[in-house]
Amino acid sequence: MTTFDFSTTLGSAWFPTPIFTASGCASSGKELSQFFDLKDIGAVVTKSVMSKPRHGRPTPRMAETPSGMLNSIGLQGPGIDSFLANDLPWLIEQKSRVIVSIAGETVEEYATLARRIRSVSGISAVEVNISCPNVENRGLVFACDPDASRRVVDGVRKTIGGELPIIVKLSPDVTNLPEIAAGVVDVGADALALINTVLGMVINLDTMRPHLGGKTGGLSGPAIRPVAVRAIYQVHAALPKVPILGMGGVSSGRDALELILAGASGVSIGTASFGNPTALMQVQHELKELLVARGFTSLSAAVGFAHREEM
Amino acid sequence: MTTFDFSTTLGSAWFPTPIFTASGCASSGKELSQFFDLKDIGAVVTKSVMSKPRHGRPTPRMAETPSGMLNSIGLQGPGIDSFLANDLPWLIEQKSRVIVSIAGETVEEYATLARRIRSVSGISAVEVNISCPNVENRGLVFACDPDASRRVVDGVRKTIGGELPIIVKLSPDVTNLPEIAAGVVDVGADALALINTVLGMVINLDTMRPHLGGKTGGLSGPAIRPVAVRAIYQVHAALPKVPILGMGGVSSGRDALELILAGASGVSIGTASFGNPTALMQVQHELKELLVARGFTSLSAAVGFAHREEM
Amino acid sequence: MVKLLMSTINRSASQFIASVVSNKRVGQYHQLILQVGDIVTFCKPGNFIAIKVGGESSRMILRRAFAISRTSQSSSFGGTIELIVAPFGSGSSWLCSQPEGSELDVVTPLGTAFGIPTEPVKALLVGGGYGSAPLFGLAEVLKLRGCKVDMLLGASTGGKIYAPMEGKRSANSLRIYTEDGSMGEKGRVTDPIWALVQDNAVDVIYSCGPMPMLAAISKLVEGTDIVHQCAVEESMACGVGVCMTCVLPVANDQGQVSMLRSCIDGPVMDGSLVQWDLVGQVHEVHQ
Amino acid sequence: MVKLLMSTINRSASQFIASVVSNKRVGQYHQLILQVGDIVTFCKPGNFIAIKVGGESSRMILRRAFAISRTSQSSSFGGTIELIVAPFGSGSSWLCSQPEGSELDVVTPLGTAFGIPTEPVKALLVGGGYGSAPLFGLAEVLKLRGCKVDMLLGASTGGKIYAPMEGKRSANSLRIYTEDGSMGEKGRVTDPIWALVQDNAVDVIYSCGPMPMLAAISKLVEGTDIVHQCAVEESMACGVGVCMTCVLPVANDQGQVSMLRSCIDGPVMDGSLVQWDLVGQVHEVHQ
Ligand SMILES: Cc1cc2nc3c(=O)[nH]c(=O)nc-3n(C[C@H](O)[C@H](O)[C@H](O)COP(=O)(O)OP(=O)(O)OC[C@H]3O[C@@H](n4cnc5c(N)ncnc54)[C@H](O)[C@@H]3O)c2cc1C
Ligand SMILES: Cc1cc2nc3c(=O)[nH]c(=O)nc-3n(C[C@H](O)[C@H](O)[C@H](O)COP(=O)(O)OP(=O)(O)OC[C@H]3O[C@@H](n4cnc5c(N)ncnc54)[C@H](O)[C@@H]3O)c2cc1C
Ligand SMILES: Cc1cc2nc3c(=O)[nH]c(=O)nc-3n(C[C@H](O)[C@H](O)[C@H](O)COP(=O)(O)O)c2cc1C
Ligand SMILES: Cc1cc2nc3c(=O)[nH]c(=O)nc-3n(C[C@H](O)[C@H](O)[C@H](O)COP(=O)(O)O)c2cc1C
Ligand code: FES
Ligand code: FES
Repeated sequence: MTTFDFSTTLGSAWFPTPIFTASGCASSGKELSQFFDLKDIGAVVTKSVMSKPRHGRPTPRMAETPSGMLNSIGLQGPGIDSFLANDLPWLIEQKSRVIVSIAGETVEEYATLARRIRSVSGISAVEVNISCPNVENRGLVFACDPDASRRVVDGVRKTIGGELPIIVKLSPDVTNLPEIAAGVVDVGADALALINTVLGMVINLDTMRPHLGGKTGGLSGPAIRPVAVRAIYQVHAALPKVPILGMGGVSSGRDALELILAGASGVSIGTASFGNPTALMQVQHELKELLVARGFTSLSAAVGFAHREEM
Repeated sequence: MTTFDFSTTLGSAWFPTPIFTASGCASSGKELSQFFDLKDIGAVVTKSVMSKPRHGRPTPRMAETPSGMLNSIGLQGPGIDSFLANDLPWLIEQKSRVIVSIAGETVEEYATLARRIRSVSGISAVEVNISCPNVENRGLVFACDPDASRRVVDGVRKTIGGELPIIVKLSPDVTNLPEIAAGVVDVGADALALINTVLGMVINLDTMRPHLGGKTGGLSGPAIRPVAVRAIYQVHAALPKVPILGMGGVSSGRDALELILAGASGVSIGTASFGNPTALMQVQHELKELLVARGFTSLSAAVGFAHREEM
Repeated sequence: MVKLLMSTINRSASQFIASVVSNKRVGQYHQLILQVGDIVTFCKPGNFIAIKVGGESSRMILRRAFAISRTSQSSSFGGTIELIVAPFGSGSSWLCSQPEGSELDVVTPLGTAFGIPTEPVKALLVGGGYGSAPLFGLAEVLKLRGCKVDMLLGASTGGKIYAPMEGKRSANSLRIYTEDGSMGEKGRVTDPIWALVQDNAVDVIYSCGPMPMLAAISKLVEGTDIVHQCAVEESMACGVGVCMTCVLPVANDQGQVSMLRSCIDGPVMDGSLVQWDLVGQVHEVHQ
Repeated sequence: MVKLLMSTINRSASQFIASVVSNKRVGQYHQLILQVGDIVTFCKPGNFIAIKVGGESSRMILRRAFAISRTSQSSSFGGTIELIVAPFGSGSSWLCSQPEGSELDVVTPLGTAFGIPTEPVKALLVGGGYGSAPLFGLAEVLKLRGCKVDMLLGASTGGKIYAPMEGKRSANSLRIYTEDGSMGEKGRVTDPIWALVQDNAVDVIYSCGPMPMLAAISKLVEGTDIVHQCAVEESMACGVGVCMTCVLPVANDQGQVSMLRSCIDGPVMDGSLVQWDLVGQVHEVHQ
């Protein structure tokens, strides 16, 4: 009997399994720990933290859509101080591996956040969520602007030094995703997270206005999985050496396998946890079975397998 | 009892109802006429026709996805000569209103097609499908390139003269949709069609390669409805005077109403006809009931109603 | 009395398969009895259950939340809980169409429970529509503690009043209000509250129903000593505290407002702390 | 003989609700009988039915196609058709789980039918897996026309051979092949064909099954006078000719290849005209 190597790496960070939570879909981790042991998954990706506490967007903050949902949370959170004082130590105590997601409204805020976490131990990597409005440029989302994306990542890289792997999370709402990806890799991203939610809207037929308090929201769930697979495939084809943390509509092992074959080295589970609090355990278990059944001896052998040459 | 005015206009073209077929989802019209009378709907939008006959993409050409599907037909069709000789006369004989969709691989091909149809009678409008690869620019899709989009529409406008309304169909796969929209309106588009399919991919878990013959495909169906509503809302907000033919995941009257409140003056039904050949009749009937129930006396009063000021 | 700010998921919550023991139409609602085994001992009045809807290949990806109406231990089915479901949209309609014997994927008990007074007090229970569901289980508990239990139920029309025979026995009095006058008195369930407050007839109000009803009650008791425990109903994506969609602006003792999750810091909340005026408001201010 | 290039939807097609009269497991398949009323008179061997799957709030938006296996007129149910369904993915599994009395949204009859010879000929019917389903209905019709009907059925294993008792009576001979040898002879259903062709034992071959089987038969009869009518199975989004997903490269009499829709120009096609080597090939050439 051969043993199967399920481990994965994102830059210099090693994880025993490729299944992660998705930022903003596991709160600080405590709530899911009621259903399974956090150290049994690859890592907890924390919800994006900003430098100050934030109330977020007005309610309603969600709308269910066919095989998906829209959310407009608006990065509600306690801010970096409280995060470092309360949430992070708790996760470390659980022996969970932690990827800290950071978000900012200015290039400077990202760098400030990087400075706050660079010397904290127990962090495996930092995920830079650049799908935020840039207050210095008419609220244009950083991730939609190749130049602003580079500047954010450059700032984080320079502040954080060479130690902590930087995973940059990109938005699919762009004309040329490989171009943005190449730009941030150029200035020091070690890995890419693909994809953030797709911009959408639902009109409430009673009020006859946009349903969400924030008007538009981010579409997630199985509905967007084909978009995620395409994005991962495109970026892996353009940058085959850059590891990808894939996500978007994964709710079973077969879904995770699709993303891995397309080029993802790890898979985050977001919305699926809302409908099924044990989704991470289930996906992890099913994925392993599917890989073994296909004769793979390691996860890494399957990464990007859909790109192999015709024989 | 008041009468309800269900009619709509796109540029100078008038239609008795706002429900249309979607290009490529009703073939030449004949097949659906088995299930209902084509003159009872707003108009038939024909599948995009090119100057020469085309085989299209290799099979498999479709994959079902959660609440959606991917297609990669590759504009299979008989070419403009056969279209004008066979398909169009048949539709006119049925007393159907007809919107002819054209597609090309070069700016010149679009103009050539426009020249072929400009003097043909029985056409209500032309829909310019610019979601095609531009062979003169590394296969970059026209609709993803503001400059190429403008040049295509400019060429069509100049060739066709001022008579026939031009509806330009845009792709949602861009960073800045209102910018592209404004560009084509600037050079003579009378209306906009939103949205074409969203680029996606499915990996076949047996072959462990992209499932579609054409690798990537276009995502359509209910899964993309929130993206369509957002696109229509954004463009209507930016260009409130430009009529929009909305589409994307509409399969019931309530879905159509969402698009109309967001800013669509007409609604095309694509993928829904595959699952339900009488979808157009059903949507048309339900939409009317919903509008009447909400106290509207005309369709046009509901167009963009979700944008009204707070009272 | 009621411990707010639990800020962590109900410790007793678990995910399991529950089978439908019975499904009966009651007025415009469906009464569903689910077999939940020993979990029943953890289900307290005010807690809710989150149910996966639509079957195997459903396009509905989120669970639906329902208040636990009553619990019981029966000889034939072991622990069971009762739900009162209004067939509204596609999820609840699917649930109401599930025949006896169907299996449901559920997570329960979730959320906070109504705080039970340690002394016998005068309790007023106010329910709107299916909001009356959890009040009957609560009434039983209060009755056992020696409380005086008065109940007010309201709805737009008689078919939407849920007031089972057995349940009525747990209350000292029950008054029904309908907006169309088709059952009980014509009017709103909040109409008689002011007089009761004036008469010192109430120590604690327990309420469950539409948000405007809860807000109205909070307003009525403002400035009095009356404790108002209300079960709120915000739209929830996860029900277990991970998504932040279900938040409400709630003040703490120092008057500082935060956006609390109604799935884990609620659904039962202290009505005097909920900032009703700020619900759904844009307040992009930092704390 | 078989009229190809119909290029328009089956004139008899209509959309209606059919109820499930019975649903029985037969080996690894389910035999479903649907009540279709007078439509039954238009259903010919080779035609198919397109069924909406997954219920009200299904995430499956496309219909599933199934060959009509047999038709009958019963006194109690009126016109009924039989389908043989393999529970494969989520759509077919859902269908196989529908109990008696369920209502299905169907469109039928669709597609071309097997061409029936005007004279009594020697017919060989070849079925792979559930591909045998339409062959029994076809055998009855051929028998009535005085044809000699030989049947070859094959599958990977015995549980995937569908060969009902009554059906066997319509054939003069029946041979079964399984790859694992668990039923009939061990081998492929195409193995004996060459010998039959050499012996002049066949005028027409009717085939239904996996595409490689159909291609292999076409190759075997190449250059002979044998007519090969095969029912192809391409993945179909609409089933009524509007989407262009189900195309196959088919030559016309002049040898010009076009991409024909297997839902309206098929599923029954002339095997000698299908360009098997080009199926699934990139051939971005213009006509
Ligand atoms: C704590 C709590 C307790 C509840 N208790 C009951 C109960 O005892 N009986 C009962 O019939 N219903 C109850 N509900 C409402 C129930 O969860 C469903 O939202 C409702 O049945 C409508 O769902 P649907 O799928 O039929 O409607 P849809 O319109 O298809 O729902 C679409 C989405 O909107 C949400 N939504 C729609 N209406 C409401 C609403 N009124 N409140 C919150 N979310 C909504 C749904 O949860 C779903 O995510 C409760 C909700 C909450 C949060
Ligand atoms: C003309 C025709 C006749 C058919 N007759 C039968 C029959 O008699 N009995 C039977 O069991 N099945 C038959 N099929 C196959 C059937 O339509 C379904 O495709 C099959 O049951 C798998 O669907 P699913 O939902 O279970 O699988 P899924 O994997 O969930 O299907 C996903 C999608 O892929 C398509 N697909 C998957 N497998 C096939 C396949 N083998 N052929 C075509 N499309 C496929 C489905 O239609 C669907 O759109 C026929 C197909 C066609 C085109
Ligand atoms: C409620 C909700 C909150 C989210 N919050 C964040 C966030 O704070 N930071 C971030 O980078 N992504 C956030 N996301 C995006 C997810 O991490 C993920 O990229 C996306 O939802 C697609 O994956 P899924 O389909 O598995 O949910 C959020 C998504 C949801 C649904
Ligand atoms: C099979 C298929 C073929 C299509 N062909 C065309 C086409 O030829 N030209 C075009 O402009 N759009 C084409 N489209 C896009 C549709 O017209 C429509 O914009 C899109 O599918 C979204 O609408 P829906 O969700 O209602 O299908 C096609 C879509 C599908 C599914
Ligand atoms: S519903 Fe998800 S946090 Fe409350
Ligand atoms: S399945 Fe749509 S054209 Fe054949």
